[in-house]
Amino acid sequence: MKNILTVLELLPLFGVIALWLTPKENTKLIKQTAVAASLLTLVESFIAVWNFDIKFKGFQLVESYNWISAFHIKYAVGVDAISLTLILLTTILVPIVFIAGWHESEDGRFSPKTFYVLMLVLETMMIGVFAATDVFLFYVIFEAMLIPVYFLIAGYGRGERAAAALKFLLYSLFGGLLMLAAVIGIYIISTNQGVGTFDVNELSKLTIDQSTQNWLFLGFFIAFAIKAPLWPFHTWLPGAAKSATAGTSTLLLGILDKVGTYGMIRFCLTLFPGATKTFAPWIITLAVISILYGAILAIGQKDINSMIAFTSISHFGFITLGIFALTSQGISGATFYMINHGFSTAALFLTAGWIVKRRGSSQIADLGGLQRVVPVLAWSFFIAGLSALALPGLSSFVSEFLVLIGSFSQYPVATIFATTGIVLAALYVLLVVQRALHGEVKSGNESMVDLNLREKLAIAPVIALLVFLGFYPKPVLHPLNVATSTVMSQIGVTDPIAKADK
Amino acid sequence: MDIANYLYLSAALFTIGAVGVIVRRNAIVVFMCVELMLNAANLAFVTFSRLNGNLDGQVASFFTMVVAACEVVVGLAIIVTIFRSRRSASVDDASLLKR
Amino acid sequence: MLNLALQLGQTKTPEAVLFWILAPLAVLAGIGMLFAKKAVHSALLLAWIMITLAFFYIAQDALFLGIVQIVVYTGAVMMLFLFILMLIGVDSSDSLTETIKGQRATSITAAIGFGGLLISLIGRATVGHTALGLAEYNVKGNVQSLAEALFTKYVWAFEVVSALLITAALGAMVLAHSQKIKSRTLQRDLSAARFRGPSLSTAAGLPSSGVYARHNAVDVPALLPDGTPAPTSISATLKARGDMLDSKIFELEVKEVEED
Amino acid sequence: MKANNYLVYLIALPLFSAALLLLLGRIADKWGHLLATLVSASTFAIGAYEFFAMRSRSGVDRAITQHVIQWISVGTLKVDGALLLDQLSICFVLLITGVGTLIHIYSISYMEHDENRRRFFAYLNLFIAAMLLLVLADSYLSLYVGWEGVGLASYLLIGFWNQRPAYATAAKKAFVANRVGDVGLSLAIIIAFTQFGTVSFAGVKAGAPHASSAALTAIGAMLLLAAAGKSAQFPLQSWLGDAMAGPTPVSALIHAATMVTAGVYLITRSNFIFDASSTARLLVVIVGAITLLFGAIIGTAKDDIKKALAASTMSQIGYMILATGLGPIGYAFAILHLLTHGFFKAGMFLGAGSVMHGMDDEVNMRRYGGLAKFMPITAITFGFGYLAILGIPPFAGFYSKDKIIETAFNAGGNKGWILGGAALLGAAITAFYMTRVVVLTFIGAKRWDSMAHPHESPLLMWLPMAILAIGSVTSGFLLSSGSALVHWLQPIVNAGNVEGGKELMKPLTVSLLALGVVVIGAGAAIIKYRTVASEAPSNISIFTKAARKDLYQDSFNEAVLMRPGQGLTDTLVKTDHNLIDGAVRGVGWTLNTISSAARSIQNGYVRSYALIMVLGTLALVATVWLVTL
Amino acid sequence: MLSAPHLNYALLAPILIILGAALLGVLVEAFISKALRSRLQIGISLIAVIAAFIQLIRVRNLTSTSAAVGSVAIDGAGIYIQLIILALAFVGLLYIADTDNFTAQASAIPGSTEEASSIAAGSQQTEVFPLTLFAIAGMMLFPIATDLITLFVALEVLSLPLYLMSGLSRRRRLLSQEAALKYFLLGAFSSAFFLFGAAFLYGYSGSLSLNGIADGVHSSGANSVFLLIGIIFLSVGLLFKVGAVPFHSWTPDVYQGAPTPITGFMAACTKAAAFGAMLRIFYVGFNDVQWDWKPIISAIAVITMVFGAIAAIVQRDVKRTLAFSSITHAGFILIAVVALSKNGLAAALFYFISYGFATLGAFGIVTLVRDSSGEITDLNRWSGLGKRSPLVASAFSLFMLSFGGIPLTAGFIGKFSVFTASYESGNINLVVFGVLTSAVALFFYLKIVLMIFFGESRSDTLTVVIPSILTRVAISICVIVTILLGVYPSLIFNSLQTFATFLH
Repeated sequence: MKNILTVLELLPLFGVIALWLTPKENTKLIKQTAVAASLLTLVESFIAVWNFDIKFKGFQLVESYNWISAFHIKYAVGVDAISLTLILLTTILVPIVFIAGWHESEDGRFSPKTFYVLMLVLETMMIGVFAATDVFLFYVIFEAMLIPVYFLIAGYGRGERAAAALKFLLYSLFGGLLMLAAVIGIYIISTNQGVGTFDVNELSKLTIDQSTQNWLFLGFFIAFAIKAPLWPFHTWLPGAAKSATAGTSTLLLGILDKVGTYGMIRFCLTLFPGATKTFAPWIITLAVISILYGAILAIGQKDINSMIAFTSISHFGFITLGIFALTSQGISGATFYMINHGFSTAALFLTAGWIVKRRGSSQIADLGGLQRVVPVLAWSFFIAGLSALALPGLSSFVSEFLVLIGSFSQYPVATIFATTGIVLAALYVLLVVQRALHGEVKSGNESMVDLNLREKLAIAPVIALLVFLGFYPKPVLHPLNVATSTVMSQIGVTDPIAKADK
Repeated sequence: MDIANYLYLSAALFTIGAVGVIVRRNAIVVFMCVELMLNAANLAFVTFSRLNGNLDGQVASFFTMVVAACEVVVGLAIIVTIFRSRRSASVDDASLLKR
Repeated sequence: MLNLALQLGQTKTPEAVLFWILAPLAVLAGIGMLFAKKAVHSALLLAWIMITLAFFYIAQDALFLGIVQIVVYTGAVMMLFLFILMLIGVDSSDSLTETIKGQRATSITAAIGFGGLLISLIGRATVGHTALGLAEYNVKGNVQSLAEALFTKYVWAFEVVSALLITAALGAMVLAHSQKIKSRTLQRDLSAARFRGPSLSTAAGLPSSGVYARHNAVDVPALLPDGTPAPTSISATLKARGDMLDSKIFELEVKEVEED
Repeated sequence: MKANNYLVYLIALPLFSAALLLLLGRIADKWGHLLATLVSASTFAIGAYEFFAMRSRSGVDRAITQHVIQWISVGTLKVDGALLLDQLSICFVLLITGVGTLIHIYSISYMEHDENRRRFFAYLNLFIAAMLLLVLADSYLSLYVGWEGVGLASYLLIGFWNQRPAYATAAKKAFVANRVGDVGLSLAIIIAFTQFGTVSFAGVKAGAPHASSAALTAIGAMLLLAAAGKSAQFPLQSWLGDAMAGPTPVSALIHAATMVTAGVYLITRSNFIFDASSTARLLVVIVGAITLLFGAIIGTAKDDIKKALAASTMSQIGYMILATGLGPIGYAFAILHLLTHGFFKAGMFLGAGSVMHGMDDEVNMRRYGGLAKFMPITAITFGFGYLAILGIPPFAGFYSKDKIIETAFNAGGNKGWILGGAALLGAAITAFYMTRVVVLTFIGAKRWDSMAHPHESPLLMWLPMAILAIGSVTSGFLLSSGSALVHWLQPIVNAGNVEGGKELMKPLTVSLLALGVVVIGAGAAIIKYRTVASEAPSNISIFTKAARKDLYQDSFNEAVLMRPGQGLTDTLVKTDHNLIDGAVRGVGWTLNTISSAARSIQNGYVRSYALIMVLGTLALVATVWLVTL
Repeated sequence: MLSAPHLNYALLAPILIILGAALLGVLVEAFISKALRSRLQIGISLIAVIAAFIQLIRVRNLTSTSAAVGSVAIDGAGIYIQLIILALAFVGLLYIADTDNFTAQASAIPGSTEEASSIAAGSQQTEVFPLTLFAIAGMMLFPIATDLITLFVALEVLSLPLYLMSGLSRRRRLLSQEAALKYFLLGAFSSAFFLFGAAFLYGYSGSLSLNGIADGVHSSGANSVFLLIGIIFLSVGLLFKVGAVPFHSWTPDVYQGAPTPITGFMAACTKAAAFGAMLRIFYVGFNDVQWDWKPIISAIAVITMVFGAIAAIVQRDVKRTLAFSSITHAGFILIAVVALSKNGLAAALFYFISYGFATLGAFGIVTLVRDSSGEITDLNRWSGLGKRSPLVASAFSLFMLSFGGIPLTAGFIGKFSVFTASYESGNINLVVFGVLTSAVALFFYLKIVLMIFFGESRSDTLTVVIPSILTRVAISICVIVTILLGVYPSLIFNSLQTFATFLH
């Protein structure tokens, strides 16, 4: 197959067409169609993995067609291990979200059909954004992606969903606009240097003077920092997470926000190595602040969803820390962290979503004693929590530790601060576990029902993956190493040598 | 006397016209002030025509007159319409559209 | 200013005299326009300025324009203005008190600044050559030369102006002309209607003002055969103006006639 | 090295069993405990097999490794999922699986009436697996997995009855305190990697001589922090007392015999680090000495039998930590004390459990009294443990504790006097509070109310107690006869190569001295607690008050960590809302305000509009005017 | 004896076709019975626009500076702008064809019995069609005119009909007439500025043609005071037409008061025409004095963008909001003007299309949302529209997103190309301002989307009328163009690359 990635992008869209043909009233058929489409996409993504050569450095499965030739813009896609794993994360999580949130689509402002259309369109875009090797294409999807999410939050969420969605959108678009300026800037530079291209590989070969690099870097970085989100650009996240449905939150934090950190590696690092080195200490500082700040605020949250959101801010701090440590452990760890965080956040949001749905309140104070009432659900939430606190044996530990180990040699003090974050992580997870799952069964919780088979089926693969990758991360980590070494050589950095060896 | 004086006169009349537009309230007077501005421009054209030694300025001036005539027709028609519906030709009374 | 003057060249003395007499008057007239309470006065002042300008045109070798200025501008356009002024009430006078907050102060400042800067700027200009004059062009005659330019170089604009004229005409029609909605009612229809009406009291038609009354002035209502006044006999315009006498005083004293 | 071995099953079996029991749910209720016990026993069997296999080998061949999976490999960081069984770890394997199996058996009966017994056994199996991974790991990172695994198991077991808020809190407290230690472990590993480029024990050991002393001290200090967290050492000791919220078998297994000793294991395992850094060693002995006194003092004031024992555990581990800081020979003695302590303390805890079992879960010793009559077996087994911990010859404690006191004195100089003195004082206090426990519980007048019907525990409960009692009696002698353990461990800790410092006192003197203080302590307790009120007296000395309050450790934590932490959290939450998000909202507000102002410009008057145009033009003209100046 | 001037009618044919159709329309008004007029007028207008379009396509590759004796320049950009104007005008005409939006009797006093009876009799003011055609002709001429006289005439030809048509609304006629008055007075005012500027340009260079002015810059030994005065005053006239701050103030009032189809037509086509002329004047006439005017226009561009975006935030009327939006977009196009490069020109041309169709679409939808008294323009009452009519709401949101420059809409490509051109020409500051303004602008576009879809629906009399077939076609065209050009802008850009040049 020649156009694996394009087919992969199009499959969800075929699902959209199929949905379009489905009668609006037949909710069940609509759901089945959507699940089928997402599963088909999953299969196709495995085909992509099958055709992927782990040892090959650079982009694979590439396709390139002229798109807007006036600006040398191409529809160019291709994957390396980083993007492929993120695509895989996407294709795995989408069906899970569908199955887990079987009824999410029903009490929205729009019809269930619209929900699945938006979701599938979002899937296409998420695949596309990771597959894009043309900066313009990336940007286009990066921005366009926000629209379906906006409607998903505002159309199907809870509480002050509209305001939250607007805030999310404005924040992201603001960042995106800054990035647009930078995208244009780098294109102009390429034009001036006689190339005139948006191709990432070509662009990374440009020679850009330091001050220009700095500005362009900032343009990209702020967009990604808002997306990721990094302190102090984070305030959109808790609201969005609080308002969105569990499935939307899962995709939003699990995948969409990864575009931010993914973009940092793919664009900030490779396009502007000089600026990266200039700004790295500052960004590391922000990352550490994010880690601690996110964790402390997570402790202080009263709403379970915004608590999860703040934990994510903390985790994104770790990812950023790893990326800008500019060591192979740091970057590999960060990329692996992205995958793990995707799964662990998914688990957290989905389980929290079930809890909230059953209880009718997302206030932690309203919960309590769930362990007795709904043991399976409680366990799922607990394991998800353990994954969030990076318990060794779960995959997030591997990545978190890699990040710390990778950053210590460059930024020991920052790393020490970051490491204290693991205590805070224990606190925020266990506090909510204690309040929600343990203790007396609070009134209002007595009649909650435990997970049904469908829900169990949805959460099982996530937990299985978390455990499996914790003990055997090699299938993911090994390809990522190859990609990491490519990135490192593009920036021109090498790992520090152990001191005692000298 | 030098020709520049005509330009000063033109500028002065133009300014007076502009001020008239700003301070007068009767729509017709306002419009007359616009006509004054056009005339000021015409004077500049004619002066420049003489200065530059070609007739283009005069031609322009001529066209201005024609155009102004058309404008007057349309403008007065509009003013009359307004007057008929509001019994007032004050431009200040026509201030429903705001903010 | 000096610089510009040197380069622009000097004009002949008579022109200077003309200028220094008329130009201040024109400016004064302009300022007068700003302060005239009645629109008509403004219009007349404007007409005066236009005529002044016509003189200047002629003085500057623009004979044709000077004539056109008087004929078209002053003659036609200004008359149109006056006509409309008549239409909407020639007596109406503007109050000159300013109602918009800050408008006047700002306006005056802006005007002084604007005019001052403009004049100061013009004073700084250099032209790079002396005034060339139009003698060469006007050899054939000013009108002929203009015509030549008009029908060769600017013929396209000239053609397009026709569109403008049509637009103007069309516009005036749209805004002023009432389309007939029903077919016009003829005399015949009117009298038919009178007789077919519910009462025959109006069948004979309305009397003119003053009929049978003690006065035959237009503001005196006619008296009906029974001696009561007929208010409908007065022009509606007078009624609207309130220029109608009370019809009561014209009523006949009806005496009781005893019947045998 | 031998290729075919069964190390992986040691971990896999209990792990699998735990997973199975948890996943199957209620289906496994009927036989879950049996499976778990069976699995535990089989791990003991494997351990025993491996032990004998090891004994049959000699020299460097004794240590074996098993490579299981390639775990993490990024850049120069290569960590294999490999297991290492050497002389040190086999001790732990046997202790863990042995005591573990006994406690499984005990629990079958002890937990009989708990509807979640299956889950309890699953946790126990999980613990066994994690603990074995901890001791079998061949690198610090793998050890970390087990390290946190036991933490998790401990958390789950402490919070086994988590419907009780206090218990849930206790579980959380334990985990968080452990996590603080984990920061140390993390940093130690990270520093080690930056220094040596590897995190395997062998690699670090090989690199240690070349590393800078600052780095080694840092690693050592961080490892100590880790050990302090896990082993409830000062200043992270406060969780252990609360951890008694868990079912008593758990206290016996995890919070007495095995998990809490992991810190001792870690330091011993890292002997090459501590050997190379005297500063790190100094820190270790300070922590050990403080904790042993600290725990002992707390123990004197506790009325809750389990808490008294927990304080004792803390104190005893203090001894071990102290020993590990005393140089090569100390490691062996620390392990020796660890093993003997494993027997007698587990036995005593089970005894306490038995008492509680018979007394309807009453834990207040002031409501006991004279129980020896009603539960003779318990009394006897507990008595053996008591004698062992007091260090009465020939009970196990005598062999191990005396060695430590002796070694402490042998540290030389003032250090020797201080440490030795502390250890001796600790012994005296230990005698006091243990005697107190025994007197309050088994001797004297009965103080329980009429509702209680004390009775002896069933076979499945007393059998393990009995076995452990036997261990309490014999283990010391067996392990130390001919310095068996010291020699056994010699390849790991280099114990034989280094001679201790100048002896301050002859061993016999120390032993006599120790016996003397023990007698004094015990005598004092007997005199003081001949009669005792069933309610704790309130007119007590400030020292007692302090001891009852755990020497204000919780108050200290609350004042120094928790309150400021909560304050910080609240402040940050407010800051986030008001300042950061406020700034964002402020932008919106500003825009709105400007917008409203802009809107008012649009006042509807055409003259104003014209004025604006004129002003605009004026600005342009002014610009030109200025430009052409 | 003069030789007859050679006008090259083939090249002027598109304009002549429109003018001819306009004349025909006037004749129709005079001689055809009322019943037939409306349909006939629609037919004539549409056919004329199509015919002119076709004729333009036929001559698209021709260039000439001598057509109309040098009064106009037939070049790629000129033809392109004309094509754009015709395309936009076509859509505009489809709205105007719904004569229900226009007063039955313009001369009747609002609220009078005469008006009522006109409405009852089904009268229509079908003069809008010839007026529209005249305006279109003026718009087509404006950007290709090369001398100041033709420019001025064209300016008036396009303006006068618009002044008139602004006052022809069927409902809220007082407002409509007021709009006409304001538009007219301010328009005439700005014309005076334009003319005054033209005089000084002539004074500086001795020529009225753009090329002559450009040559004057080279040859004249004088200082440039006259030139600068000329540029400034001429710009004021042009900036007024495009609605740039501070010459914008008519925009909201007129947009609000005028009949919505006219507003749409005016917003889309006038902007293209005026900017087309502006581009030509600055690119051809003032190219060599760019360092004098670039800072000024840049400043105005920034002020325009920022003011438009900020002022729009608190607007409560949808038409006013769109007016401020158009001001903001004028600022963006000004950035392209300042770029002063082929790419800038291409970007501007593309922007005309993307903005024009979105604007037309948006105003088209405004015509559909009504209650018994006519269009509802109060945004608060649009709240919850999405529930009532998801299709209409979606389309409107699409246009808002396109205005906001969300990728995959034409608006984004427009912004992108403008920014690119600006960046390329070194005006990075403008790009930064543009980007920041876009963010502010997004604020209110998205608020509208939010309100439409997620606002509380008020159970009042709001209805979405079933659009007439022509309106439906028009809105569909706008939607399709907005999406198509967003997804595959090469459709336009490929041709722009060959066409975006001005003849000098």
